[in-house]
Amino acid sequence: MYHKFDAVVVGAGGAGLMAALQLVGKANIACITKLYPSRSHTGAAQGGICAALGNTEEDHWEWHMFDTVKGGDYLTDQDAAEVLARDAIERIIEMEHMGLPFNRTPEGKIDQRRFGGHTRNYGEGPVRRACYAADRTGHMILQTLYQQGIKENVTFFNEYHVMDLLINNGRCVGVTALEIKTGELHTFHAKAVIFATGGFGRAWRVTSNAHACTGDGMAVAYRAGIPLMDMEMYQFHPTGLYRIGILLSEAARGEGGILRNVNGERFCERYAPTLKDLAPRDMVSRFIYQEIKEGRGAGPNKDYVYLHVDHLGKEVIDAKLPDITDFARTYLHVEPYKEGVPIQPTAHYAMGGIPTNIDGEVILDEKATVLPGCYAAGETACVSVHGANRLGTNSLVDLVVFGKRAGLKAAEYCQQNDWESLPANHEARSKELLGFVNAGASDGKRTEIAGDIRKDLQNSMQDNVSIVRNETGLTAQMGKLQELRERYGRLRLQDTGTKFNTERMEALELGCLLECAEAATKGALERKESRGAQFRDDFEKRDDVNFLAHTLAYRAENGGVKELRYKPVVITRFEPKERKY
Amino acid sequence: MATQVTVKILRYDPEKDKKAHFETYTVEADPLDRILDVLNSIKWYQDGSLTYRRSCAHGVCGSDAMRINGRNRLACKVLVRDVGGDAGKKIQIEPMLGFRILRDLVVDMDPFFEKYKSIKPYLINYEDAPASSERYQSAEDREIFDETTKCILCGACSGSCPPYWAGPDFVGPAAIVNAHRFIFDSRDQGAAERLSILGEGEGVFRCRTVYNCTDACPRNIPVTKAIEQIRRAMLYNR
Amino acid sequence: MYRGQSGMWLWILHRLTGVGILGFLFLHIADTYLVGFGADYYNELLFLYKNPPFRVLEWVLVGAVLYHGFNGIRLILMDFWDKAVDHHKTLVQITVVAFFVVWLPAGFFMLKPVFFK
Amino acid sequence: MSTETKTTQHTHPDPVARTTRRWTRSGGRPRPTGNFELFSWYFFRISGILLLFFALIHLLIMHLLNNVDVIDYNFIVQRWASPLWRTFDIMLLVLALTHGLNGARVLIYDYVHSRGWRTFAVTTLYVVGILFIVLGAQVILTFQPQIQSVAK
Ligand SMILES: Cc1cc2nc3c(=O)[nH]c(=O)nc-3n(C[C@H](O)[C@H](O)[C@H](O)COP(=O)(O)OP(=O)(O)OC[C@H]3O[C@@H](n4cnc5c(N)ncnc54)[C@H](O)[C@@H]3O)c2cc1C
Ligand code: HEM
Ligand code: SF4
Ligand code: F3S
Ligand code: FES
Repeated sequence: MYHKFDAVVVGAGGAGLMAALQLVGKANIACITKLYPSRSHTGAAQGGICAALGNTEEDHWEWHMFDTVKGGDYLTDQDAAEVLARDAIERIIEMEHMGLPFNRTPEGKIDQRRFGGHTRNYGEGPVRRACYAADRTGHMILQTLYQQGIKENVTFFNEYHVMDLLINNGRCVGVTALEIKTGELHTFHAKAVIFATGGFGRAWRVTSNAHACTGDGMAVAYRAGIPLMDMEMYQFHPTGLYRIGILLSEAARGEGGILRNVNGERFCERYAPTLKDLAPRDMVSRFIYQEIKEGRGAGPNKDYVYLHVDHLGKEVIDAKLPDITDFARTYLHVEPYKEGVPIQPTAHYAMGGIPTNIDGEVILDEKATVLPGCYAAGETACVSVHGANRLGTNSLVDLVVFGKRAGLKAAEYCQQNDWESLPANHEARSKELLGFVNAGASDGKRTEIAGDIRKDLQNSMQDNVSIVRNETGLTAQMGKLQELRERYGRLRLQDTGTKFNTERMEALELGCLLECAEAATKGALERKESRGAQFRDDFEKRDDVNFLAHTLAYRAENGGVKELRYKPVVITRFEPKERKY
Repeated sequence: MATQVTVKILRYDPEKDKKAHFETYTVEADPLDRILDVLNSIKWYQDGSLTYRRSCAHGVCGSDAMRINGRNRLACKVLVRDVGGDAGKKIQIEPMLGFRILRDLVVDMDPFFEKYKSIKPYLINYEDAPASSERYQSAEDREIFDETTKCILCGACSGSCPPYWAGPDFVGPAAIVNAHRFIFDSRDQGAAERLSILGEGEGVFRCRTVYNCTDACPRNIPVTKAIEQIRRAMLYNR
Repeated sequence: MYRGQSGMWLWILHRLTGVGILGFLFLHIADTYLVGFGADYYNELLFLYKNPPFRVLEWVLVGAVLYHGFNGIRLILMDFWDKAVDHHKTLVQITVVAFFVVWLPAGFFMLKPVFFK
Repeated sequence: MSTETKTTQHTHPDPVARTTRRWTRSGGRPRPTGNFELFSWYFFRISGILLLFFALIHLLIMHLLNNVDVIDYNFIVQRWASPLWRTFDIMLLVLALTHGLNGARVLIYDYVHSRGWRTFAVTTLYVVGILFIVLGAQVILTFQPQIQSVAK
């Protein structure tokens, strides 16, 4: 079926909804999402969204900008970080006006709390910068934005899976999508397309990400010839529930929670004397890794440490951390009032993604050439404000700040530009892909099971491309991914139905995961330094001479990474320094 | 510590079946596995055609509300050992009542969301917001509607409510919970509009205080209490 | 089938007893109407009510009214007392206990003349 | 301990009272909705409480203290000799019927969905209801004991 809209937003998480709202009244818009909007993973975000409001103590956006740059280990583009820190304040106020129920201070202002890596006066000590709504900040943002979408009558295409990005004459002209309920293929002809499809945490075994976080937007863009930037920069959050990876927010530590090893020692003190447990995530994850490696982990396999909140008292726990403690009870049958919760680092956030400039326009190369009509925002995009490591609460800010900017820019583009026609055979690539997957049902030689491929992918990524990496592991992983890609070519399919065929959706998603994993691994292999989330035990030092640059990965026509290029980092205010906390 | 777990699932494929029927599977599972993990392992390794919704896998997105052993639950919030699956008890899984079945455990959520929209689930305030600051709200005023902001629109409450099964028109507890979230927000001025919508025949007065909704809510929202508060607000404000 | 908890079963009973009592009420109005036609008609009809099975049914009717009434009070409490909703389980227990405490002794007194005469 | 613990939140004892006061203050008071459903719901509660009183006393007297062994035409005659009992019974009749009919109406709304059938059912209900109220009231109000029975 054919649809024509001025602008199409792909994804209805925080970024997608914020972008869509900017287009209301200016363009005829559709928001396409493979889940109902309220199911997007933004709803899982717990801890907070930061802005230098200074409601509870002195704070300035410059401090926020500095923390963002330093937290990102100076790979952060500083023009973008400045936009983020400045705009954050307005965006928070704007969302409050939309009805977001933030927690309040005794004077009735938005309450703020501490979060990892956010400091006073350029690194002197922790500052209260994270605005929050109990420990369901992301949930409230998602709800509030969705509610505004309803109010403004945004057209939603719920449970439509976007498969392909259409480009004609150097302009982006739309997308194709599969309607899950009917199995029908739809073409959305548009002047502007905004990608906001979230992350790809499902490439790892232990992850805080939803099953739906499979990097679809990244893969679709990548296949259409757009490079992926800094994919090796993948964040592991220190506190995932042991074994299953469900996140226990940093808010737990922001409120005073403490990490202890098997001997009951508060080990973060040793590594980061100033910020202790509130050091940035990449570091705390490495501290944990180190403790476990040196035999101070707990449990039969000595492979986890404890997060303690018991000393905070019932009231604080109930008022500020109810969800988090509920997770511990439900999934591990542990009582946080009384005991430490077993935790282990968990795959959490993609700093990298579809490269954009500070207006959310997708760029194609190291010279920042714009692809007209194509935008990206949120976790799927890489502006890059997070550099090599994102600070807690900075993602939600990223969503609303750059979601808004992308939306506004797209609105402007729609008003100023005419229609470009669809390319000939615009459904060909999608049909080919669908044909390939569907053939798995009839072709007797197709015997590979998606579950096995996914499991192998996740295990090998966990082993080779996680907190500590090296040449051997990464090279092995490249080989593994090659093998998995071949096996994917022999994928079996059992479900021959057309209606609500979720086995087919999962097969498509697995394909996307493979693309993302490969770009990430290749980037990590070639980045011969340690910076933020990329820690190489064979190159333990940061190398600003050779690698103060963003990786751009291009895809080869028939799969695999064709080439890597490097794009210089934008530095305005803060010269790179060693990162100590 | 994996054990054998037996699950009985109500299957329905609109392209093949005239009627829904049960199918039984035996899977290897850990007592600490979620029911969702069990479904996944059936789908991934035994029967790829098994259909259900899921996303977050930890009870915050509301995708996988279904009837587990006769009660509406999120599959990702029930562990095998919570329902005795590791002790040899058979686990029975069915789609929610009160919704049209699209396929297997997947039900049509569109009417549910339409009802949600009908109560104007967004802040209504006719005055201009302050130019560069938030609207103030005391911590006590914020606390009043705290519980109902937790709703993830999973539908477990509505799908457990006898008047909701009975009538296709009743807005259902989920919509009411979300109305409560705004009606009792001190920043909102749309209470009148929402109360008059909810005061009609298909609104709060269809609720017969059955309490299934409160038992079913995976977010522990006191749903019935919210409904009662709205009814009283209506009564005292005529 | 939905395996609802206590509230659902109490509601089903409330509905059944409500309708049951209404049905009986219609009957009762009709028979009382006979009073207007004179003593013979009425007393003849009463003979029917004097059957032992009818006496047991009478006890069931009393039970229905008692249950419906007590449960009604519980519902009214839930409606008008905010805290009552938090104590749903306790209220259910009290209702059920109160009902039996009244109904069983009532049965004893009502049926004693029938069976121990 | 950190200062955060001080921001303990006080839950107001009655959120409804608290918020309705706010509406009154801000003038954003809900419009009267003239709704029948609210009235019906409220009527259930009021009539229910009254019925508890009337029905239980009725049951106590007619089925427990006395019983069908004792009750006959004469019993009724004696009882309705007092206007007080006539009033009592008329109250019971009207309350129980209106309450019960209201309940039956709810049932119809739950289980009869087609517009036509619903109208039909509700109309029938009202007609039968009024008929029975009239019948019942007529007996209670116009009852005149017949001499020969008293003499018997
Ligand atoms: C457990 C957890 C806690 C977090 N806590 C915090 C926090 O406290 N503070 C913070 O700042 N950040 C936090 N984050 C990070 C942050 O929540 C995410 O990065 C952010 O929500 C991503 O938002 P998004 O809008 O980019 O994508 P998402 O919210 O993931 O939305 C993606 C959307 O794209 C749609 N989509 C995807 N693929 C397709 C397709 N093929 N076709 C159509 N639609 C598609 C989906 O349906 C969905 O609507 C947390 C993350 C996790 C996992
Ligand atoms: C003894 C005192 C009584 C009390 C306290 C009482 C109370 C109530 C209440 C509070 C309701 C409303 C239930 C709801 O809204 O969910 C109700 C419903 C009802 N009552 Fe009564 N009632 C009493 C007697 C009667 C009598 C005598 C009859 C019969 C004539 C009756 C018939 C009904 C019916 C049919 C319903 C509707 C049930 C439903 O919708 O599920 N009640 N009662
Ligand atoms: S109130 Fe509870 S059960 Fe109902 S939709 Fe919301 S979260 Fe689900
Ligand atoms: S189950 Fe239904 S009847 Fe009312 S109390 Fe809950 S909405
Ligand atoms: S999968 Fe999100 S609630 Fe269960």
